[in-house]
Amino acid sequence: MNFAQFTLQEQGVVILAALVLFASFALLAQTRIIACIHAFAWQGALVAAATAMVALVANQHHLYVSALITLALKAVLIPWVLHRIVVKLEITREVETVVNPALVLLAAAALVAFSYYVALPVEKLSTLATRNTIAISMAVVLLGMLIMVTRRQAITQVVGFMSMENGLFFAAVVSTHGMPMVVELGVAFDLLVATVIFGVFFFQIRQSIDSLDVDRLSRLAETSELDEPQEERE
Amino acid sequence: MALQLIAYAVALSLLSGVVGLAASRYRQLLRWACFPLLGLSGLAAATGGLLALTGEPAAAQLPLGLPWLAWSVRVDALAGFILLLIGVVVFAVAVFGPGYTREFLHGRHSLAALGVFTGLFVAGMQLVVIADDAFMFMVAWELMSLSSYFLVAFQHENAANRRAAFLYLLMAHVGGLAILLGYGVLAAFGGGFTFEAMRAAELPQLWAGVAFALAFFGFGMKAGLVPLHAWLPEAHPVAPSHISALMSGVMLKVAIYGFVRVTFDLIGTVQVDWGVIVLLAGSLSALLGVLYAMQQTDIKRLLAYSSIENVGVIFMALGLAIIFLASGHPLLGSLGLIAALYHALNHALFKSLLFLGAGAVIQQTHQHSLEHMGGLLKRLPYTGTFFLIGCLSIASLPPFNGFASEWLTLQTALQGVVLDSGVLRIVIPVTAAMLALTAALGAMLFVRLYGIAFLGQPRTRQARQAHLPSFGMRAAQGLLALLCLLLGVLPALSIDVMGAIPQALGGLPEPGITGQGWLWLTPVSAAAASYSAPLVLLGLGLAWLLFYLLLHGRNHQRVRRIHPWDCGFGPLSPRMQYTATAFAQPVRRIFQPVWLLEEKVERLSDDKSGQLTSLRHQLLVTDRSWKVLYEPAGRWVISAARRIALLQSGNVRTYLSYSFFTLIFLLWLIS
Amino acid sequence: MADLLNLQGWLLALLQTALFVTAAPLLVGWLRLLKARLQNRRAPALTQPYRDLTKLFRKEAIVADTASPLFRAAPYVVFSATVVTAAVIPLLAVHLPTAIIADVIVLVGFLGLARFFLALAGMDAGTAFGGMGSSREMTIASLAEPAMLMAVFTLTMTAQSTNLSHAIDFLLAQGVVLRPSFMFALLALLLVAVAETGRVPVDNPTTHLELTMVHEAMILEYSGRHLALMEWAAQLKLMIYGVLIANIFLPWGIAVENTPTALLVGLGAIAGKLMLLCVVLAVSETVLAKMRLFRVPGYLNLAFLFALLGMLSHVILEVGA
Amino acid sequence: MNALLATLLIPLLGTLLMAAVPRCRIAGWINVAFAAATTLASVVLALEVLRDGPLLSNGKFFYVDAFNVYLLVLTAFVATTTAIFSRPYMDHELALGRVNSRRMRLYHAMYQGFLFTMLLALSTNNLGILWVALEGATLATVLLVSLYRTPESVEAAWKYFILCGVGIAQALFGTVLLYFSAASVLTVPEDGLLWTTLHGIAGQLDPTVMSIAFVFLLVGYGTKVGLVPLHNWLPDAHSEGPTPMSAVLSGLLLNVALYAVVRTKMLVDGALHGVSNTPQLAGYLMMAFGLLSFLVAGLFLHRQRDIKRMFSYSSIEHMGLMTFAFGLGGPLATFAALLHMTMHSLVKSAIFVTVGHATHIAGSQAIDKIRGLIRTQPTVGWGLLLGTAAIAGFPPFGLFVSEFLLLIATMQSWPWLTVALLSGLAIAFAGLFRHIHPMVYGNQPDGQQPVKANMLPVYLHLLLALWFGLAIPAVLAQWFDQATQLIAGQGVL
Repeated sequence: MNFAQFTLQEQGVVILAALVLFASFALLAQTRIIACIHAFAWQGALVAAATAMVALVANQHHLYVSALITLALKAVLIPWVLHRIVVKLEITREVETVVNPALVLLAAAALVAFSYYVALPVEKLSTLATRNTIAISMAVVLLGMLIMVTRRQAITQVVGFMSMENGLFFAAVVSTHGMPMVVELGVAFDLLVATVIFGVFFFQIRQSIDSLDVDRLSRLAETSELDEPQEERE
Repeated sequence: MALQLIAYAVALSLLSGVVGLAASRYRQLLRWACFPLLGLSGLAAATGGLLALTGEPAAAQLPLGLPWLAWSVRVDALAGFILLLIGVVVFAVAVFGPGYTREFLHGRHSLAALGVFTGLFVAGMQLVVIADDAFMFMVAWELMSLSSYFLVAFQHENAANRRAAFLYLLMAHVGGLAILLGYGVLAAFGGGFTFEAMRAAELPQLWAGVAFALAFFGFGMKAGLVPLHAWLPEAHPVAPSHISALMSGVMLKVAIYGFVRVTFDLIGTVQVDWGVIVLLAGSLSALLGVLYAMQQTDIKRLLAYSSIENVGVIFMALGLAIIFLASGHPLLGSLGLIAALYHALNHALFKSLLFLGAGAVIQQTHQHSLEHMGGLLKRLPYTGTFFLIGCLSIASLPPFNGFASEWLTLQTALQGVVLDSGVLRIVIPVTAAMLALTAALGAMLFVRLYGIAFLGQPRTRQARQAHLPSFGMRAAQGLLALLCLLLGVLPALSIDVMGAIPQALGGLPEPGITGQGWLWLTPVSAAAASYSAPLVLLGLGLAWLLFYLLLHGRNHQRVRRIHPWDCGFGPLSPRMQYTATAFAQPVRRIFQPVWLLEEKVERLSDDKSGQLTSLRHQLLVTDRSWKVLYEPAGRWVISAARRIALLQSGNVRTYLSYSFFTLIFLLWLIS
Repeated sequence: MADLLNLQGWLLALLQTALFVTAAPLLVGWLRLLKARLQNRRAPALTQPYRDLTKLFRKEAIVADTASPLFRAAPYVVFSATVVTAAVIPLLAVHLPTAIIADVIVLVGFLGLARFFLALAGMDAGTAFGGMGSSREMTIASLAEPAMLMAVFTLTMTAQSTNLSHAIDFLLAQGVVLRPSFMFALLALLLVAVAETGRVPVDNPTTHLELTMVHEAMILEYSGRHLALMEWAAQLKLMIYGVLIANIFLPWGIAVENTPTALLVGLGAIAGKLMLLCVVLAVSETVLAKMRLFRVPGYLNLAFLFALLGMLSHVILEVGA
Repeated sequence: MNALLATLLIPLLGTLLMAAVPRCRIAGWINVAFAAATTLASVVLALEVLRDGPLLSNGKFFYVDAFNVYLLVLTAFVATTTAIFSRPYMDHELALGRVNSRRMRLYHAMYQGFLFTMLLALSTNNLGILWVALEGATLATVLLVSLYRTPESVEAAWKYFILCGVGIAQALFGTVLLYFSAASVLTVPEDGLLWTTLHGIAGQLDPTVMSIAFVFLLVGYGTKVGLVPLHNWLPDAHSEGPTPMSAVLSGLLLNVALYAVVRTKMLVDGALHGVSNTPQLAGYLMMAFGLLSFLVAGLFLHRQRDIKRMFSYSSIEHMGLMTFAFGLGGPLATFAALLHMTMHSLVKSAIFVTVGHATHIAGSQAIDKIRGLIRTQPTVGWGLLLGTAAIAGFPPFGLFVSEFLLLIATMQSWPWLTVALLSGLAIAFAGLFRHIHPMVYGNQPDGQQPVKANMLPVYLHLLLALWFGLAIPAVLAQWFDQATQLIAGQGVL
């Protein structure tokens, strides 16, 4: 099927998919926390828009609800909470040192290619117009993980995690027109609770190590040299 | 009938264990309930075993085990024989126990642990022997290992004991797993866990070899074959002595039972190469066992090493049996088998006798080292006499039982001429010479043990103050000593009873060892070799009597007692006696590469005059197998653990990257 | 085992044993005589060993107060074990009932029993020398025993019997056959016999020098009849080895039938063989000096090597051919 | 059906009640009561299933068959016995001042909440809900891990949360793919997450999508199972949380995660059967992960200084063994794995209970500090020693039976892997006992006093393990066999 043969709405979904992916890149490239949170909010909004668009295309009414939940949760509530926390913990200006930005972006591009390679056989299967978005969503998930691996701030890690969630949700919506409602609600509930718990943790971590740098959470390791085998001789 | 008695035996030993639970509260219970029950169990096992040895095989099933496989039990002649052995030693130990454990009554030791695990240990050994499927066998086997481990750890306030217990359990576990895998091979080809199915299995040569190798490894580890023996000299000495007697005397035999059962019965068709391997491993164990024993000063450690030697001898005979069977001489194969099993029985008797004697000595002197004993024969005349009989038996001197079985083994070896392979015809006599060397060194070893510990002058105050042990303890030793003598003097009678065993193992022929009546042992034919222990004893007695009467008939029976000759230097002190270390010095020098020796001489001299005031000699004898086998393995594990620990770096991002890369890798893998 | 009820045979066996036991000191006397002659000394009378024994039997026995009852029992055990050993060796006649009650391995076992008690007795008094002697004796014996058994195995594999009478029968029936294996076995057995009977160069029966004693160190505390028994047992042992070597390697002359003539011939034959052997021993003792203790293992290894060569040549050269 | 609802609702109610009531003195008792009631309900449910066969609720939302019914009972039972232990233990902690009453409230509410999510995960028929429940289990326990608010506990909780969160997100992606492939086959795509439906059409599912989905699910749920190299959260979370939590995490959560993996494996096996060139793909992956976990965890045991950490590595080791067994497939191995799951839950939770008492006796979790337990308090010392012997696979305890069967099964199909298993078992065994020995044996240090210990749960569990080791009850054997038929396609009986 040729791209030009898609309906306009379908083309819109594809465009939105590209934008979601771009938002992931943006997240990856941001060095400042606040900017990161903003990029994340944008991504949430894009996912919500894509959901609404799919609802329109497929005429699936329950997807509107999903879109609404997503918008509320991912684009508004969670970024707002994170923002509040950042302000409260006074780390607005904290600059993250990403190991090597250029290298990370290159790796990210490679990941997108890899996702495509992996998802290639999957795409043949779907009859939906939006089938090749599976690769995109897989890429978003993997990029989310990449963010978590490369960022040292607890908050950016959470943002990475939420971005993964975005990818998942996007996959569910565009490839299968959404999961059964009860599952969607369950997932949303879990996400909400997770956000609250994340918030609790930021304060606990801050309290215990006086920073949100996860690299400093390394008391529990096995690498320290033991005072070698405590020989049992009397 | 036999099966019923054996069931009673198992039940009684379990009951003894259960009663033992209460012994932490009512401490006397251990002496007056646990041991009597154990003794009854021993009697029942011995009687049942004897009945099974002479009767028909009997089988039954228990409502335990896997859902699709109830525990099946079966007693045939072989099982009966081992049960007889277990029963006799357990009975002796039960008679010995009450007196021996008196010293624990007021200590902090948990008597409940002693009672419970002794009962379980005995029950485990009995169950191993009657098991007729792999699953039950393994359960009983590991029960035996585990409960004896707890007994080894009984006096756990000593760090060395804990170490020994750890090593023991570890090696028992590894050996147990190897045996299990051996059964796994058999079960895979036999289509079931029952021994019945395994017997029927047709194994390809390779897999038969694998099964044999696993069984040899596993049972050899339990039996203490060099170099898998490291646990034995550590674990046996640290258990209470009556337990050491059970471990050395009986548990090792159970391992040999397992080996015989798997090799001769379940695998069935043996191969010559296996026999050669077993023969060589046995020779190595025998020789190294006695050489290591020679350098020990701890009496129980010495005895433990000597168990390695004797297990080696048993395996030599088994190896010969395998060689003969595999090369088409079933009669000689049976002969080797009988020799091995007879030696197993004899070793069970004299080794437990010696361990009980050592227990009595240690109880009276509170010393473990030979260097701190001396002159005990005068103070413990009964123990001393019985111990001497044990020493004579284990040194394989006629007319005691150790000689009878070793003689049979040598006779088996001498039949190597019938083999077609010239190499084997050379190898077998050479191993026979090794056996002779072992026996001669064994005699030296026990001269050293007995001479240093029981003869001469007491070397310490404790040795001087030793008293008679309790009646039960003496009676137990007396019983075993009597049996040693009986089996030595009337070997034909006992071997006649054992004749049914080869028949039970896949229908091997009965060797005509006793074909000339009860007076004679004629392993092959009357012309080839004969030995009449009763007549020999008669001759010995007559000669003694004759000369005793001749010399004492006159009026000078009396002897004059004076101090021994002191070379004019004043009174001899006990410290001038030859020490155990010195006694073994020539052997140490001759066989130097065998041990890792660390000899230190510390000279202390007077500051002013520079004159030598005292000399300290320290000798550290280490088993070479440690350096070659065990320490590298331990080091490897430690260093691997250190390297692996790098995985757990503590950094959450690293952890995330593991997850990330695992995912990527797997996705790449499948697409 | 029909021979067992043969009264004549038993009488003969008893007689032979008695002869064996009583002749042992004579052999030693002969040896001493030869040695003295070879060393240009005046020789003691041939019967001197008997006189010594009688003297000792008459003397009071003194026992160290540190010794245990084993000390007093040991001489009897040692002596009776040696006597029983002597009883099973064919001296004059092959077909005796005693010969089948014990084969050559049992014989070695009996010598071992005697040695065991000898060594224990050495340690019983609690002196320094006794332990030293026991330690050395047991060391030497433990090295000699495998060599001896290996040599014996070579013979028994040829004769296919470990019973001495059967083996000798077999050899007699074969007539004169030159076997390389027998040559090596003979050499091995000679070396072992020297070591086991405590002769030069392994031990010196006449020495009482502290550092060199082996056998003498063990019986240092004995006196009177106990010492006599010990000495007699040692003499008996020398004779046992002599007879073993003589009758196995040169069995000719021994009585196959128990007739008086045959027995007389047998007596003459064994006396001649033993006298000859003694000459060899005396010459070697005169020529050689005693070795250091730690050269003994090398010496015994040589014996073992001979025995092994005997075995190898038996398997390779004789069976295959 | 009512029993099932009761089984689920009682703990849910418990959660709400405990969360609502502040400062409750008898919260510990209520906790026990709710857990016990749940056990009762689950037993009734089990009897129903025994009588009527697999139970599929209206709307196909719940499905209880032989595979999960015994896990339900086991979960409720272990939760009850752990609750019995937890009451005095947490009172002691309260007395020590390590927790306050607000945190006690959180603890008890989350205990019940955790129980609820576990039971939900086990009983649901919907793979989506399974995911939700498993995520819920993480959420319920993560705050308990940081209950003590020490830097270590916060760190452990954070790692637990992040790693399990990421893992579970991967699992969700797998679930989405599963749904995707089902939706393309089904006429009513809404049913595409129901296990019963999926299992029916497994043969028609697209093999490629299914294998990709399985990779995501395996990595995702495998994180929760504690498979190396995804295991890193596990020792941290186990060692820093309150001990009753470690007991249920080790004894139950890992099981449920493995249960999820096996359920999906059954689907993937169905999809790949006959069409793919590697029909055993799922099995191979599980075997590789299992074996790796088993070996690595065994080595880790040697370097432990914290007793709870040590036993959590032992849990990884055992989960590895089970994963390996499930991966091996075949009736014998599957039976062994099912039995091993049960036995490991019982024994490991018993060990953690004992460890809880031991740490109270010594006042520390450091292995160096725990000494001479048998002398100080024989019941605790022997409990620990026997528990360790049981977990190391000594008969007559039940773990021996499963290890026996597994080794035999491996010998039959992959003989050379037994070498790895054998050395792994030996290494793990040595690692455990080298640390256990000085702790239980020897003389007690000065001033070490016995504590008030409730060893009932321990001995109950060990007795059960003993019973199963000697003879598996017929009912259970029947279930195991049915489950084996379900998973491996062929029973052993």
